[in-house]
Amino acid sequence: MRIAVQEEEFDLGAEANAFAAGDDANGAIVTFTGVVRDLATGDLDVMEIEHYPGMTERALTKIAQEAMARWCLGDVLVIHRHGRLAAGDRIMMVATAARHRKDAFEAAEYLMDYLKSRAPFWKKEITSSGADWVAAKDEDEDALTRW
Amino acid sequence: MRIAVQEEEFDLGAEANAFAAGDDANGAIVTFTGVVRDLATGDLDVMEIEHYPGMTERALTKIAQEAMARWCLGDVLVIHRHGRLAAGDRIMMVATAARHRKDAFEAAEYLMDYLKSRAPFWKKEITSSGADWVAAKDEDEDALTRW
Amino acid sequence: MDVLYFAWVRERIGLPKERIETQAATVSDLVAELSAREDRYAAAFADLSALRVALDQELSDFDASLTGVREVAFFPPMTGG
Amino acid sequence: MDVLYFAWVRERIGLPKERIETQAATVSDLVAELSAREDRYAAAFADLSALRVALDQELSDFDASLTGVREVAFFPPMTGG
Repeated sequence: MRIAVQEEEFDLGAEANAFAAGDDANGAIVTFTGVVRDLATGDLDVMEIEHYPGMTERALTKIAQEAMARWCLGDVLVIHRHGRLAAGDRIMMVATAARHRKDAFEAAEYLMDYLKSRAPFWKKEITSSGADWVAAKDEDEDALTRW
Repeated sequence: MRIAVQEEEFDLGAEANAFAAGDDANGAIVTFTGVVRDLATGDLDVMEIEHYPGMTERALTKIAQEAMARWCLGDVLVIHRHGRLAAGDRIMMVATAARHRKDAFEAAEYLMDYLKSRAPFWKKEITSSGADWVAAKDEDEDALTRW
Repeated sequence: MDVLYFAWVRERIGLPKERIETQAATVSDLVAELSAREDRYAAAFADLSALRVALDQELSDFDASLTGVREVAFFPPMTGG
Repeated sequence: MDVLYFAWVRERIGLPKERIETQAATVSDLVAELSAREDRYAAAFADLSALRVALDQELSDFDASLTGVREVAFFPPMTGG
Protein backbone atom coordinates (compact mmCIF):
# COMPACT_ATOMS: atom_id res chain seq x y z
CA MET A 1 0.00 0.00 0.00
CA ARG A 2 1.34 3.43 -0.92
CA ILE A 3 -0.22 6.82 -0.20
CA ALA A 4 1.41 9.91 -1.73
CA VAL A 5 0.29 13.51 -1.25
CA GLN A 6 2.49 15.72 -3.35
CA GLU A 7 2.78 18.99 -5.23
CA GLU A 8 4.90 17.64 -8.11
CA GLU A 9 3.35 15.89 -11.06
CA PHE A 10 3.37 12.10 -11.38
CA ASP A 11 3.84 9.88 -14.41
CA LEU A 12 0.67 7.79 -14.81
CA GLY A 13 2.42 5.29 -17.07
CA ALA A 14 5.43 4.82 -14.81
CA GLU A 15 3.19 4.50 -11.75
CA ALA A 16 0.89 2.01 -13.49
CA ASN A 17 3.83 -0.10 -14.66
CA ALA A 18 5.50 -0.09 -11.26
CA PHE A 19 2.21 -0.97 -9.56
CA ALA A 20 1.41 -3.78 -12.00
CA ALA A 21 4.92 -5.24 -11.66
CA GLY A 22 4.01 -6.52 -8.19
CA ASP A 23 2.74 -9.93 -7.18
CA ASP A 24 1.90 -12.47 -9.96
CA ALA A 25 -1.12 -13.54 -7.93
CA ASN A 26 -2.89 -10.33 -8.92
CA GLY A 27 -4.65 -11.10 -12.18
CA ALA A 28 -6.55 -7.81 -12.24
CA ILE A 29 -5.20 -4.26 -12.08
CA VAL A 30 -7.52 -1.24 -12.14
CA THR A 31 -6.36 2.37 -12.29
CA PHE A 32 -8.38 5.55 -12.08
CA THR A 33 -6.83 8.87 -13.05
CA GLY A 34 -8.40 12.26 -12.49
CA VAL A 35 -7.55 15.01 -14.96
CA VAL A 36 -8.19 18.77 -14.59
CA ARG A 37 -11.04 19.59 -16.97
CA ASP A 38 -11.21 22.99 -18.54
CA LEU A 39 -14.35 25.03 -17.86
CA ALA A 40 -17.20 25.06 -20.38
CA THR A 41 -16.05 28.59 -21.21
CA GLY A 42 -12.55 27.28 -21.95
CA ASP A 43 -10.83 29.91 -19.81
CA LEU A 44 -9.47 28.06 -16.80
CA ASP A 45 -6.11 29.58 -15.95
CA VAL A 46 -5.32 27.61 -12.85
CA MET A 47 -6.92 24.96 -10.68
CA GLU A 48 -5.61 25.48 -7.15
CA ILE A 49 -5.88 22.54 -4.78
CA GLU A 50 -5.66 23.25 -1.07
CA HIS A 51 -5.36 20.47 1.47
CA TYR A 52 -4.94 19.86 5.21
CA PRO A 53 -1.41 18.52 5.71
CA GLY A 54 -1.43 15.72 8.23
CA MET A 55 -5.14 15.01 8.07
CA THR A 56 -4.92 14.34 4.33
CA GLU A 57 -2.44 11.49 4.75
CA ARG A 58 -4.42 10.09 7.70
CA ALA A 59 -7.71 10.21 5.80
CA LEU A 60 -6.29 8.59 2.65
CA THR A 61 -4.55 5.88 4.67
CA LYS A 62 -7.78 5.12 6.51
CA ILE A 63 -9.75 4.91 3.25
CA ALA A 64 -7.15 2.61 1.69
CA GLN A 65 -7.03 0.38 4.78
CA GLU A 66 -10.81 0.14 4.76
CA ALA A 67 -10.70 -0.95 1.10
CA MET A 68 -8.05 -3.59 1.91
CA ALA A 69 -10.30 -4.87 4.69
CA ARG A 70 -13.48 -4.99 2.60
CA TRP A 71 -12.13 -6.55 -0.59
CA CYS A 72 -9.59 -9.23 -1.34
CA LEU A 73 -6.81 -6.99 -2.63
CA GLY A 74 -3.14 -7.55 -3.25
CA ASP A 75 -2.19 -3.88 -3.25
CA VAL A 76 -3.52 -0.31 -3.26
CA LEU A 77 -1.97 2.93 -4.50
CA VAL A 78 -3.28 6.47 -3.95
CA ILE A 79 -1.55 9.59 -5.30
CA HIS A 80 -3.12 13.04 -4.91
CA ARG A 81 -1.58 16.35 -5.87
CA HIS A 82 -2.09 19.78 -4.35
CA GLY A 83 -1.01 23.26 -5.44
CA ARG A 84 -1.49 24.89 -8.82
CA LEU A 85 -2.57 22.79 -11.81
CA ALA A 86 -3.63 23.57 -15.37
CA ALA A 87 -6.32 22.05 -17.60
CA GLY A 88 -5.15 18.64 -18.79
CA ASP A 89 -2.90 18.09 -15.76
CA ARG A 90 -3.37 14.89 -13.82
CA ILE A 91 -4.68 15.58 -10.32
CA MET A 92 -4.69 12.15 -8.77
CA MET A 93 -4.77 8.43 -9.34
CA VAL A 94 -5.76 5.30 -7.49
CA ALA A 95 -4.80 1.77 -8.41
CA THR A 96 -5.98 -1.59 -7.08
CA ALA A 97 -4.58 -5.07 -7.65
CA ALA A 98 -6.60 -8.21 -6.94
CA ARG A 99 -6.95 -11.83 -7.97
CA HIS A 100 -10.35 -11.08 -9.47
CA ARG A 101 -11.62 -8.13 -11.47
CA LYS A 102 -14.73 -7.58 -9.37
CA ASP A 103 -12.67 -6.82 -6.27
CA ALA A 104 -10.29 -4.56 -8.20
CA PHE A 105 -13.14 -2.55 -9.78
CA GLU A 106 -15.28 -2.23 -6.67
CA ALA A 107 -12.37 -1.24 -4.46
CA ALA A 108 -11.23 1.42 -6.96
CA GLU A 109 -14.74 2.90 -7.06
CA TYR A 110 -14.93 2.82 -3.28
CA LEU A 111 -11.56 4.61 -2.99
CA MET A 112 -12.73 7.29 -5.42
CA ASP A 113 -16.10 7.79 -3.72
CA TYR A 114 -14.52 8.22 -0.29
CA LEU A 115 -11.58 10.24 -1.53
CA LYS A 116 -14.00 12.71 -3.17
CA SER A 117 -15.98 13.44 -0.02
CA ARG A 118 -13.83 12.41 2.92
CA ALA A 119 -10.27 13.47 2.11
CA PRO A 120 -9.56 17.13 2.95
CA PHE A 121 -8.92 18.67 -0.46
CA TRP A 122 -10.57 21.79 -1.84
CA LYS A 123 -10.47 22.95 -5.44
CA LYS A 124 -10.50 26.55 -6.60
CA GLU A 125 -10.95 27.49 -10.24
CA ILE A 126 -9.13 30.64 -11.27
CA THR A 127 -10.02 32.41 -14.51
CA SER A 128 -9.23 35.88 -15.86
CA SER A 129 -12.56 37.01 -14.43
CA GLY A 130 -12.08 35.71 -10.91
CA ALA A 131 -11.75 32.72 -8.61
CA ASP A 132 -14.39 30.26 -7.45
CA TRP A 133 -14.25 27.46 -4.93
CA VAL A 134 -15.69 24.32 -6.51
CA ALA A 135 -18.90 23.34 -4.70
CA ALA A 136 -19.30 19.81 -3.42
CA LYS A 137 -21.90 17.86 -5.36
CA ASP A 138 -24.82 16.14 -3.68
CA GLU A 139 -24.28 13.18 -5.97
CA ASP A 140 -20.76 12.73 -4.55
CA GLU A 141 -22.12 12.57 -1.02
CA ASP A 142 -24.94 10.28 -2.19
CA ALA A 143 -22.41 7.95 -3.81
CA LEU A 144 -21.25 6.91 -0.32
CA THR A 145 -24.59 5.37 0.54
CA ARG A 146 -24.00 2.39 -1.72
CA TRP A 147 -21.08 1.08 0.37
CA MET B 1 -11.55 4.21 -30.32
CA ARG B 2 -8.76 1.70 -30.84
CA ILE B 3 -9.00 -2.11 -30.90
CA ALA B 4 -5.78 -4.11 -31.08
CA VAL B 5 -5.52 -7.90 -31.27
CA GLN B 6 -1.87 -8.82 -31.20
CA GLU B 7 0.67 -11.46 -30.32
CA GLU B 8 3.40 -9.07 -29.13
CA GLU B 9 3.42 -7.64 -25.64
CA PHE B 10 2.21 -4.12 -24.90
CA ASP B 11 3.51 -1.50 -22.48
CA LEU B 12 0.72 -0.73 -20.00
CA GLY B 13 2.36 2.52 -18.94
CA ALA B 14 2.97 3.80 -22.46
CA GLU B 15 -0.57 2.84 -23.50
CA ALA B 16 -2.09 4.49 -20.43
CA ASN B 17 -0.10 7.69 -20.97
CA ALA B 18 -0.94 7.86 -24.68
CA PHE B 19 -4.61 7.20 -23.94
CA ALA B 20 -4.79 9.80 -21.16
CA ALA B 21 -3.06 12.41 -23.34
CA GLY B 22 -6.25 12.81 -25.36
CA ASP B 23 -9.03 15.33 -24.95
CA ASP B 24 -8.91 17.69 -21.92
CA ALA B 25 -12.68 17.28 -21.59
CA ASN B 26 -12.13 13.79 -20.17
CA GLY B 27 -11.71 14.27 -16.45
CA ALA B 28 -11.79 10.54 -15.70
CA ILE B 29 -9.60 7.77 -17.08
CA VAL B 30 -10.06 4.13 -16.05
CA THR B 31 -7.79 1.29 -17.09
CA PHE B 32 -8.17 -2.42 -16.47
CA THR B 33 -5.24 -4.75 -17.06
CA GLY B 34 -5.43 -8.54 -17.02
CA VAL B 35 -2.31 -10.41 -15.93
CA VAL B 36 -1.57 -14.14 -16.33
CA ARG B 37 -1.85 -15.64 -12.86
CA ASP B 38 0.25 -18.62 -11.95
CA LEU B 39 -1.62 -21.76 -10.87
CA ALA B 40 -2.12 -22.53 -7.19
CA THR B 41 0.51 -25.22 -7.69
CA GLY B 42 2.94 -22.61 -9.03
CA ASP B 43 3.87 -24.68 -12.07
CA LEU B 44 2.33 -22.84 -15.03
CA ASP B 45 4.79 -23.11 -17.92
CA VAL B 46 2.74 -21.39 -20.59
CA MET B 47 -0.70 -19.84 -21.00
CA GLU B 48 -1.68 -20.32 -24.63
CA ILE B 49 -4.39 -18.03 -25.96
CA GLU B 50 -6.19 -19.09 -29.12
CA HIS B 51 -8.54 -16.76 -30.94
CA TYR B 52 -10.70 -16.55 -34.05
CA PRO B 53 -9.01 -14.05 -36.39
CA GLY B 54 -11.60 -11.82 -38.02
CA MET B 55 -14.39 -12.53 -35.58
CA THR B 56 -12.24 -11.36 -32.66
CA GLU B 57 -11.80 -7.86 -34.09
CA ARG B 58 -15.49 -7.70 -35.06
CA ALA B 59 -16.65 -8.80 -31.61
CA LEU B 60 -14.36 -6.38 -29.77
CA THR B 61 -15.36 -3.50 -32.04
CA LYS B 62 -19.03 -4.25 -31.46
CA ILE B 63 -18.55 -4.38 -27.68
CA ALA B 64 -16.63 -1.09 -27.71
CA GLN B 65 -19.24 0.59 -29.93
CA GLU B 66 -21.99 -0.59 -27.62
CA ALA B 67 -20.14 0.93 -24.65
CA MET B 68 -19.73 4.24 -26.53
CA ALA B 69 -23.48 4.21 -27.23
CA ARG B 70 -24.53 3.40 -23.65
CA TRP B 71 -22.24 5.76 -21.73
CA CYS B 72 -20.99 9.25 -22.31
CA LEU B 73 -17.41 8.42 -23.24
CA GLY B 74 -14.65 10.39 -24.88
CA ASP B 75 -12.61 7.37 -25.92
CA VAL B 76 -12.20 3.60 -25.57
CA LEU B 77 -9.15 1.37 -25.95
CA VAL B 78 -9.07 -2.43 -26.07
CA ILE B 79 -5.87 -4.46 -26.45
CA HIS B 80 -5.91 -8.27 -26.26
CA ARG B 81 -3.01 -10.61 -26.87
CA HIS B 82 -2.99 -14.14 -28.20
CA GLY B 83 -0.28 -16.76 -28.44
CA ARG B 84 2.02 -18.01 -25.71
CA LEU B 85 2.25 -16.09 -22.42
CA ALA B 86 3.93 -16.74 -19.08
CA ALA B 87 2.79 -16.06 -15.50
CA GLY B 88 3.05 -12.34 -14.82
CA ASP B 89 2.63 -11.38 -18.48
CA ARG B 90 -0.07 -8.88 -19.31
CA ILE B 91 -2.83 -10.47 -21.38
CA MET B 92 -5.06 -7.52 -22.16
CA MET B 93 -6.16 -4.07 -21.17
CA VAL B 94 -9.15 -1.82 -21.65
CA ALA B 95 -9.25 1.92 -21.02
CA THR B 96 -12.13 4.37 -20.93
CA ALA B 97 -12.12 8.17 -20.87
CA ALA B 98 -15.14 10.20 -19.80
CA ARG B 99 -16.13 13.52 -18.30
CA HIS B 100 -17.35 11.76 -15.17
CA ARG B 101 -15.96 8.83 -13.24
CA LYS B 102 -19.22 6.89 -13.09
CA ASP B 103 -19.31 6.54 -16.88
CA ALA B 104 -15.65 5.63 -17.08
CA PHE B 105 -15.95 2.93 -14.39
CA GLU B 106 -19.21 1.41 -15.61
CA ALA B 107 -18.10 1.30 -19.23
CA ALA B 108 -14.80 -0.37 -18.28
CA GLU B 109 -16.67 -3.03 -16.30
CA TYR B 110 -19.09 -3.54 -19.15
CA LEU B 111 -16.22 -3.96 -21.62
CA MET B 112 -14.60 -6.53 -19.36
CA ASP B 113 -17.80 -8.49 -18.75
CA TYR B 114 -18.57 -8.74 -22.47
CA LEU B 115 -14.99 -9.32 -23.51
CA LYS B 116 -14.80 -12.28 -21.09
CA SER B 117 -17.80 -14.12 -22.48
CA ARG B 118 -18.42 -12.76 -25.97
CA ALA B 119 -15.03 -12.27 -27.60
CA PRO B 120 -13.65 -15.47 -29.16
CA PHE B 121 -10.58 -16.19 -27.05
CA TRP B 122 -9.76 -19.48 -25.38
CA LYS B 123 -7.09 -20.04 -22.74
CA LYS B 124 -5.08 -23.19 -22.27
CA GLU B 125 -2.85 -23.76 -19.25
CA ILE B 126 0.24 -25.82 -19.93
CA THR B 127 2.22 -27.36 -17.08
CA SER B 128 4.86 -30.08 -16.93
CA SER B 129 2.06 -32.54 -16.22
CA GLY B 130 -0.18 -31.64 -19.14
CA ALA B 131 -2.43 -29.07 -20.74
CA ASP B 132 -5.92 -27.95 -19.75
CA TRP B 133 -8.38 -25.65 -21.46
CA VAL B 134 -9.63 -23.11 -18.96
CA ALA B 135 -13.35 -23.67 -18.34
CA ALA B 136 -15.73 -20.73 -18.67
CA LYS B 137 -17.13 -19.68 -15.29
CA ASP B 138 -20.86 -19.44 -14.66
CA GLU B 139 -20.20 -16.19 -12.78
CA ASP B 140 -18.74 -14.64 -15.94
CA GLU B 141 -21.88 -15.48 -17.91
CA ASP B 142 -24.03 -14.29 -15.00
CA ALA B 143 -22.15 -10.97 -14.94
CA LEU B 144 -23.80 -10.05 -18.24
CA THR B 145 -27.26 -10.01 -16.73
CA ARG B 146 -26.60 -6.76 -14.89
CA TRP B 147 -26.29 -4.74 -18.10
CA MET C 1 -19.13 -23.69 -46.79
CA ASP C 2 -16.11 -23.26 -44.51
CA VAL C 3 -16.40 -24.94 -41.12
CA LEU C 4 -13.96 -23.84 -38.42
CA TYR C 5 -13.16 -25.44 -35.07
CA PHE C 6 -11.46 -23.83 -32.09
CA ALA C 7 -9.90 -24.86 -28.78
CA TRP C 8 -10.80 -28.41 -27.65
CA VAL C 9 -13.32 -28.79 -30.47
CA ARG C 10 -10.43 -28.31 -32.90
CA GLU C 11 -8.27 -30.76 -30.95
CA ARG C 12 -11.00 -33.39 -30.75
CA ILE C 13 -11.90 -33.20 -34.43
CA GLY C 14 -8.25 -32.94 -35.33
CA LEU C 15 -8.33 -30.02 -37.75
CA PRO C 16 -8.89 -26.27 -37.58
CA LYS C 17 -10.89 -25.83 -40.75
CA GLU C 18 -12.48 -27.75 -43.57
CA ARG C 19 -14.60 -27.08 -46.61
CA ILE C 20 -17.92 -28.90 -46.55
CA GLU C 21 -20.59 -29.32 -49.24
CA THR C 22 -23.87 -29.74 -47.41
CA GLN C 23 -27.61 -29.43 -47.87
CA ALA C 24 -28.14 -28.95 -44.11
CA ALA C 25 -30.86 -26.38 -43.48
CA THR C 26 -29.88 -25.49 -39.92
CA VAL C 27 -26.84 -25.66 -37.68
CA SER C 28 -28.39 -28.64 -35.88
CA ASP C 29 -28.77 -30.46 -39.21
CA LEU C 30 -25.09 -29.81 -39.96
CA VAL C 31 -24.09 -31.08 -36.52
CA ALA C 32 -26.12 -34.27 -37.10
CA GLU C 33 -24.53 -34.74 -40.52
CA LEU C 34 -20.99 -34.29 -39.17
CA SER C 35 -21.63 -36.48 -36.11
CA ALA C 36 -22.81 -39.31 -38.36
CA ARG C 37 -19.56 -39.12 -40.31
CA GLU C 38 -16.98 -40.22 -37.78
CA ASP C 39 -16.57 -40.84 -34.05
CA ARG C 40 -14.31 -37.83 -33.56
CA TYR C 41 -17.13 -35.53 -34.71
CA ALA C 42 -19.67 -37.38 -32.61
CA ALA C 43 -17.35 -36.97 -29.62
CA ALA C 44 -16.85 -33.24 -30.25
CA PHE C 45 -20.58 -32.62 -30.65
CA ALA C 46 -21.76 -34.97 -27.87
CA ASP C 47 -22.86 -32.16 -25.55
CA LEU C 48 -24.16 -29.12 -27.44
CA SER C 49 -24.73 -27.20 -24.21
CA ALA C 50 -20.93 -27.07 -23.92
CA LEU C 51 -20.61 -25.57 -27.42
CA ARG C 52 -21.14 -22.24 -29.10
CA VAL C 53 -21.62 -21.55 -32.79
CA ALA C 54 -20.87 -18.50 -34.91
CA LEU C 55 -22.30 -17.90 -38.39
CA ASP C 56 -20.22 -15.60 -40.56
CA GLN C 57 -18.37 -14.46 -37.41
CA GLU C 58 -21.47 -13.57 -35.39
CA LEU C 59 -22.58 -15.65 -32.40
CA SER C 60 -25.70 -17.61 -33.26
CA ASP C 61 -27.85 -20.58 -32.22
CA PHE C 62 -28.02 -24.23 -33.14
CA ASP C 63 -31.50 -23.82 -34.61
CA ALA C 64 -30.41 -20.96 -36.89
CA SER C 65 -30.75 -21.32 -40.65
CA LEU C 66 -27.64 -21.88 -42.79
CA THR C 67 -29.14 -20.19 -45.84
CA GLY C 68 -26.58 -17.85 -47.35
CA VAL C 69 -23.99 -18.64 -44.64
CA ARG C 70 -20.40 -18.97 -45.86
CA GLU C 71 -18.56 -19.64 -42.60
CA VAL C 72 -19.64 -21.70 -39.59
CA ALA C 73 -17.48 -21.96 -36.48
CA PHE C 74 -17.84 -24.29 -33.49
CA PHE C 75 -16.07 -23.67 -30.20
CA PRO C 76 -16.45 -23.90 -26.42
CA PRO C 77 -17.62 -20.93 -24.31
CA MET C 78 -15.07 -18.13 -24.54
CA THR C 79 -12.53 -17.49 -21.82
CA GLY C 80 -10.87 -14.24 -22.80
CA GLY C 81 -9.95 -11.30 -20.62
CA MET D 1 -5.95 24.88 21.24
CA ASP D 2 -5.02 25.37 17.59
CA VAL D 3 -7.89 26.35 15.31
CA LEU D 4 -7.38 25.90 11.56
CA TYR D 5 -9.41 27.24 8.65
CA PHE D 6 -9.37 26.00 5.06
CA ALA D 7 -10.66 27.10 1.65
CA TRP D 8 -13.29 29.87 1.78
CA VAL D 9 -13.52 29.64 5.56
CA ARG D 10 -9.85 30.61 5.71
CA GLU D 11 -10.41 33.41 3.20
CA ARG D 12 -13.45 34.77 5.02
CA ILE D 13 -11.81 34.75 8.44
CA GLY D 14 -8.56 35.99 6.94
CA LEU D 15 -6.09 33.61 8.50
CA PRO D 16 -5.20 29.93 8.19
CA LYS D 17 -4.55 29.18 11.84
CA GLU D 18 -4.70 30.71 15.29
CA ARG D 19 -4.13 29.70 18.87
CA ILE D 20 -7.21 30.12 21.05
CA GLU D 21 -7.64 29.86 24.81
CA THR D 22 -11.23 28.77 25.39
CA GLN D 23 -13.47 27.12 27.95
CA ALA D 24 -15.93 26.01 25.20
CA ALA D 25 -17.26 22.54 25.99
CA THR D 26 -18.36 21.62 22.48
CA VAL D 27 -17.62 22.63 18.89
CA SER D 28 -20.91 24.57 18.82
CA ASP D 29 -19.85 26.51 21.91
CA LEU D 30 -16.56 27.38 20.22
CA VAL D 31 -18.40 28.50 17.07
CA ALA D 32 -20.68 30.74 19.16
CA GLU D 33 -17.68 32.19 20.98
CA LEU D 34 -15.81 32.94 17.73
CA SER D 35 -18.92 34.31 15.98
CA ALA D 36 -19.47 36.76 18.86
CA ARG D 37 -15.92 38.06 18.43
CA GLU D 38 -16.02 39.73 15.03
CA ASP D 39 -18.18 39.95 11.93
CA ARG D 40 -15.75 37.98 9.77
CA TYR D 41 -16.20 34.97 12.10
CA ALA D 42 -19.96 35.42 12.18
CA ALA D 43 -19.96 35.53 8.36
CA ALA D 44 -17.84 32.37 8.08
CA PHE D 45 -19.99 30.45 10.56
CA ALA D 46 -23.37 31.81 9.37
CA ASP D 47 -24.47 28.50 7.81
CA LEU D 48 -23.14 25.49 9.69
CA SER D 49 -24.76 23.09 7.21
CA ALA D 50 -22.19 24.37 4.70
CA LEU D 51 -19.31 23.56 7.06
CA ARG D 52 -17.44 20.54 8.28
CA VAL D 53 -15.32 20.22 11.38
CA ALA D 54 -12.37 17.96 12.21
CA LEU D 55 -11.07 17.33 15.74
CA ASP D 56 -7.44 16.26 15.91
CA GLN D 57 -7.59 15.52 12.19
CA GLU D 58 -10.66 13.28 12.33
CA LEU D 59 -14.02 14.37 10.88
CA SER D 60 -16.45 15.10 13.69
CA ASP D 61 -19.69 16.89 14.53
CA PHE D 62 -20.64 20.30 15.85
CA ASP D 63 -22.05 18.81 19.04
CA ALA D 64 -18.85 16.90 19.79
CA SER D 65 -16.98 17.59 23.02
CA LEU D 66 -13.71 19.52 22.93
CA THR D 67 -12.31 17.81 26.01
CA GLY D 68 -8.71 16.83 25.34
CA VAL D 69 -8.80 18.17 21.78
CA ARG D 70 -5.64 19.96 20.65
CA GLU D 71 -6.55 20.87 17.06
CA VAL D 72 -9.89 21.97 15.60
CA ALA D 73 -10.32 22.62 11.88
CA PHE D 74 -13.24 24.23 10.04
CA PHE D 75 -13.72 23.89 6.31
CA PRO D 76 -16.35 23.47 3.57
CA PRO D 77 -17.31 20.02 2.21
CA MET D 78 -14.33 18.42 0.51
CA THR D 79 -13.90 18.45 -3.24
CA GLY D 80 -10.92 16.20 -3.92
CA GLY D 81 -10.52 13.56 -6.57
